[in-house]
Amino acid sequence: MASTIVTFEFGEREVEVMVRPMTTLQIVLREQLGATATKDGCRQGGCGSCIVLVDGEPVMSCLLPVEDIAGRRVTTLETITPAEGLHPIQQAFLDSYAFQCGYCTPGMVMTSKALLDHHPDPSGDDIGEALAGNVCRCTGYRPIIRAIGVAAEALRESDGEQPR
Amino acid sequence: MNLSGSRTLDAPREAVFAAICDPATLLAVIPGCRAIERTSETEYRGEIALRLPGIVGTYRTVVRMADADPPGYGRLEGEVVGSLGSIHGHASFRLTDADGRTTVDYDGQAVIGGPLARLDSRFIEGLAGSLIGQGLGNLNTRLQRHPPAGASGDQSPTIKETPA
Amino acid sequence: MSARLNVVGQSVARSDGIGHVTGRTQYTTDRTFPGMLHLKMARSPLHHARIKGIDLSEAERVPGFVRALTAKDVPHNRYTILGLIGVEPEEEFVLAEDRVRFKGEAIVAIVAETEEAAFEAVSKVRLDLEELPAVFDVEEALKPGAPIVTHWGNNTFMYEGHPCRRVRLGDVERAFGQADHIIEGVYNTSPIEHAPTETTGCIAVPEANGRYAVYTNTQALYFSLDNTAIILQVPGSRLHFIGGTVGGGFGGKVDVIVEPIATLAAMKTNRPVKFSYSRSEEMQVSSTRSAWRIYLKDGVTSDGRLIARKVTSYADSGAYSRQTPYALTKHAANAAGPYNIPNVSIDAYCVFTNRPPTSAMRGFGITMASFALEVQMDKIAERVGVDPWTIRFLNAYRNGDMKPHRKLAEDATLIETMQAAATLVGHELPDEFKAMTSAPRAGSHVEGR
Amino acid sequence: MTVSSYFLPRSLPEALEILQRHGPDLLVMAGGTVAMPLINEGLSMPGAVMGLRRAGLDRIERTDGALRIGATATLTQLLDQDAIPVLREAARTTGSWAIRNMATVGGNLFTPPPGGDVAVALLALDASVILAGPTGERALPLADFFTGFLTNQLAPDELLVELRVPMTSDPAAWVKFGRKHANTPAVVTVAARLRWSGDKIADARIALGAVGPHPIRARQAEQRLVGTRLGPDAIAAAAAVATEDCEPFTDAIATDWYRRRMVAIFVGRVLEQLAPRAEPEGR
Repeated sequence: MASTIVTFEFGEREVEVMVRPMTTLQIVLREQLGATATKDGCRQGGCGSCIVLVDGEPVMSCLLPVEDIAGRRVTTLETITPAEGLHPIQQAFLDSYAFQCGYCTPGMVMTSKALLDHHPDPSGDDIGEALAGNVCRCTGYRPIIRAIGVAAEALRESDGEQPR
Repeated sequence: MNLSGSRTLDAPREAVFAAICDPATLLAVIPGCRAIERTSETEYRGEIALRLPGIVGTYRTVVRMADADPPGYGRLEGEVVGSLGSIHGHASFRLTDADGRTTVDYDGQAVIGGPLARLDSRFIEGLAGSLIGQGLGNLNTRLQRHPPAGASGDQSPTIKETPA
Repeated sequence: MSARLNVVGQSVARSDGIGHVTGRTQYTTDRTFPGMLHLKMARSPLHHARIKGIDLSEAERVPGFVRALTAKDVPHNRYTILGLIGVEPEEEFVLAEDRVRFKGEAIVAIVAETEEAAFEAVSKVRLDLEELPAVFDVEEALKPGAPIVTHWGNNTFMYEGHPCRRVRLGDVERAFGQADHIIEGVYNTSPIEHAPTETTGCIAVPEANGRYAVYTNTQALYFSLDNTAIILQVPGSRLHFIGGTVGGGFGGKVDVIVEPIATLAAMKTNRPVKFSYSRSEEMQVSSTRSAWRIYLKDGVTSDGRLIARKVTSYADSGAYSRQTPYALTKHAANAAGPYNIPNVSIDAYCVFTNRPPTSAMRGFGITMASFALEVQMDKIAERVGVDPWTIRFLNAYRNGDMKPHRKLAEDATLIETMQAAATLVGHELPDEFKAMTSAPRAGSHVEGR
Repeated sequence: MTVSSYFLPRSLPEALEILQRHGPDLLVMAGGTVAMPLINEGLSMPGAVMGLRRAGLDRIERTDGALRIGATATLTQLLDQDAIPVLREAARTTGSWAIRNMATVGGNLFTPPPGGDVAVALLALDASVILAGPTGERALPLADFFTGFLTNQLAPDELLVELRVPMTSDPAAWVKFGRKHANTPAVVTVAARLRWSGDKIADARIALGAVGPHPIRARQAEQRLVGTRLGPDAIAAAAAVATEDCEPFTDAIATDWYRRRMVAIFVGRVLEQLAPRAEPEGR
């Protein structure tokens, strides 16, 4: 069981991790980098609570061996959270009460981030389709959809000056 | 798990019964069979490699002909053990003459243990049915191609064969 | 109400909001501890079986295997969760002894250095099981000759010596004879899995002072602590339960399932032990809402007054009690609905089958009765030829009405709630219903009208 | 078993060489959406795994009258191509965004029903599979690739490397019916493609998913359509006979009883989309 060293960009910094073969990005983030915003809900690709962005695209980190993404850029809820204050998407989720237990929230925010990066002015259908892989079992989706609308507006008004 | 089915093969009963007792034939027709050994008059030990979507593995099998009334009836008992668990079971088969051809009716019960038991029984039953169907299809092809010389079956006490 | 309200009617920021949107909220398994071991469970592949043997020899040889726990390792292995409130008998096993009663029942706990090693060792536990006939339907389970699930000889929870909770008011049979309409119905509901996004789990950590810190996502912290103390036969003071952050529960995390065995493993190994359900365990093994079957027979006058209601209901508790005997008692007290009915007979059975145990879920015992009762009320309205509002206003509880279980209705609000609902949906009620209130009827709280 | 080796070949020859070396005990994985859930649950415990994500098998290109889809092209790539719109639709209704970014077109052939929706569309399009082995490549009609539930024609020393779809101007249509609008396993999926000769159908393909051991052709229904003008009677007859073409199963999504009835409904709806009064979806 030879471990290998994998290097990837974690937000703005480069990280180097030593992993046993087939260790998932989810496990690396949570157990090696202490980045536990990425959640562990099913390890089946079914709940979306582990969604992170790899080169800007949402993926299920529970299904992704970290070796597969060597050299690529990983964006998580930690890496988009500013040192002070909140990212506009986070602020919108907070203001819209777009969570109850909070367990799905990191995945919801990351999917929202990818969506708004691709579609600054998404329709309701766009939002619904984008969120199809994110399960919320408590709140229901209305406040979350509302939050994404609020965030989209805030991001458009700030005209791209917000942290990406 | 219960399995039953029926299939008509293009050979007389004696030839079918002999083929079912012949290690060389079994090796050739059982899907994924890598080795088979006749360890006594009634016992066979073998190794089957299965390459399924997401699951690969090698399974050790031991099968005993618990009761036989050639060329019309046989009862098999045995087990299949591998990294994913075990299947213990028994099956009886009946060979009926159909104008020189042979109808095989089989009926078996098995208890599944280990991780395999956690899979939806539809998967195990579907797969087992699929493999039996494939095996009987292979057997039929082989019977059409190489009709066995004698009807008494292979009398050699212990032979071991591995695939070329 | 003249004082200024600071919270009611205001939007108040949630204290956990920032943590949730930044991902800094710490859930149970977001923690990790040096030397932490992983516990996985070898479970029954059969719905009902006698355990003839357990062979751990191959499992023990898996690299990373630390130890296995079986029933004999558990100090007080047979328990019942509601024992804390006096419910008897103790009937569930932390780890199965001679028999398994549902598919997925825990038999052997494997503790290993890594999750992978634990999974592999679990796969190598050899169980010698003799399959027994199983029963999956509540009424089948009550027939003579049905496979017996419990250890006391029948398949019902016994309430003071009776196989069901019984509620009697008036004389339903006589009232059926006087009714203009008899309306019957049978209502079935399915089990529902809570499916919390965070699976059930805990981490038990030995502390330097001889206590055990147990980080858990239970919805019932002290309930779990007390049951764990009983199961492990240790004073509660040796257990330090830390919880409160739950990634979804809905009633699914009130059973005491992971904490006792994880804590025992921590005691036996003197290392932190994590036991967190996989998603398939959560879906297949954790308790669900019970399936119910409810038979209703109602006697109604031609002007729409309910004069008799007979309820026969069955809750499928699954293989063990968990919270279902309690749910059934709540159910029996409410099974006639929020209506003033002078003659009521209720027989409510808590039935054991070979399905996974069932337990708490949002309004358990009541929700399913409400479903049955309100569909039945619509049926009655249709038969009598009045609208669904009328049938409910005519029969609604008022203060001072006698409930079937001999409590006087207090703080009744059904009439006012329906009036408000009618306003909200723009339904114009007749004047007599607009004027109706929950104030006591003249000469109320006597049986009959 | 803890995975002891994870191979990430950078080319097809390298991948084939690893496969020869490790034989049938090597688990081959592309997007990971089938294998990883099993591994994460301890249901699959391979000793050695080969991941194909970096093997260079993910191109989609249009050549020689065919769309050549690399086996590890993702469903997102399939959604982004515009050569064959019905494949876009099949990709769009499969999984969720993050899953489509990972799941591969080739992997979709190995997804047990009620999954494998894209394969249903490929079947209706007369796609071929290209299998590469130690002695070279062979092509096989997709219809012949499946041999049973979870079993197929792939030899132990072969890899699926490409799906080849003939370009056609035949109108084609697609419907997936699930319990939810998106990210849902199928109750039934139906893909159909018709070749017209004047105002009559000269040839028909109807493929069904989630109602058999693998994606299947509704051959009797196809036969019933040939020579008709696809009027209401022909559609009804084909929809009715399609229920005899399928072998539905019961699972948590639907019963076999319900699936069989939905086959009739949705074969009918797909054919209505293709009926002459509607704008043909000709490509």
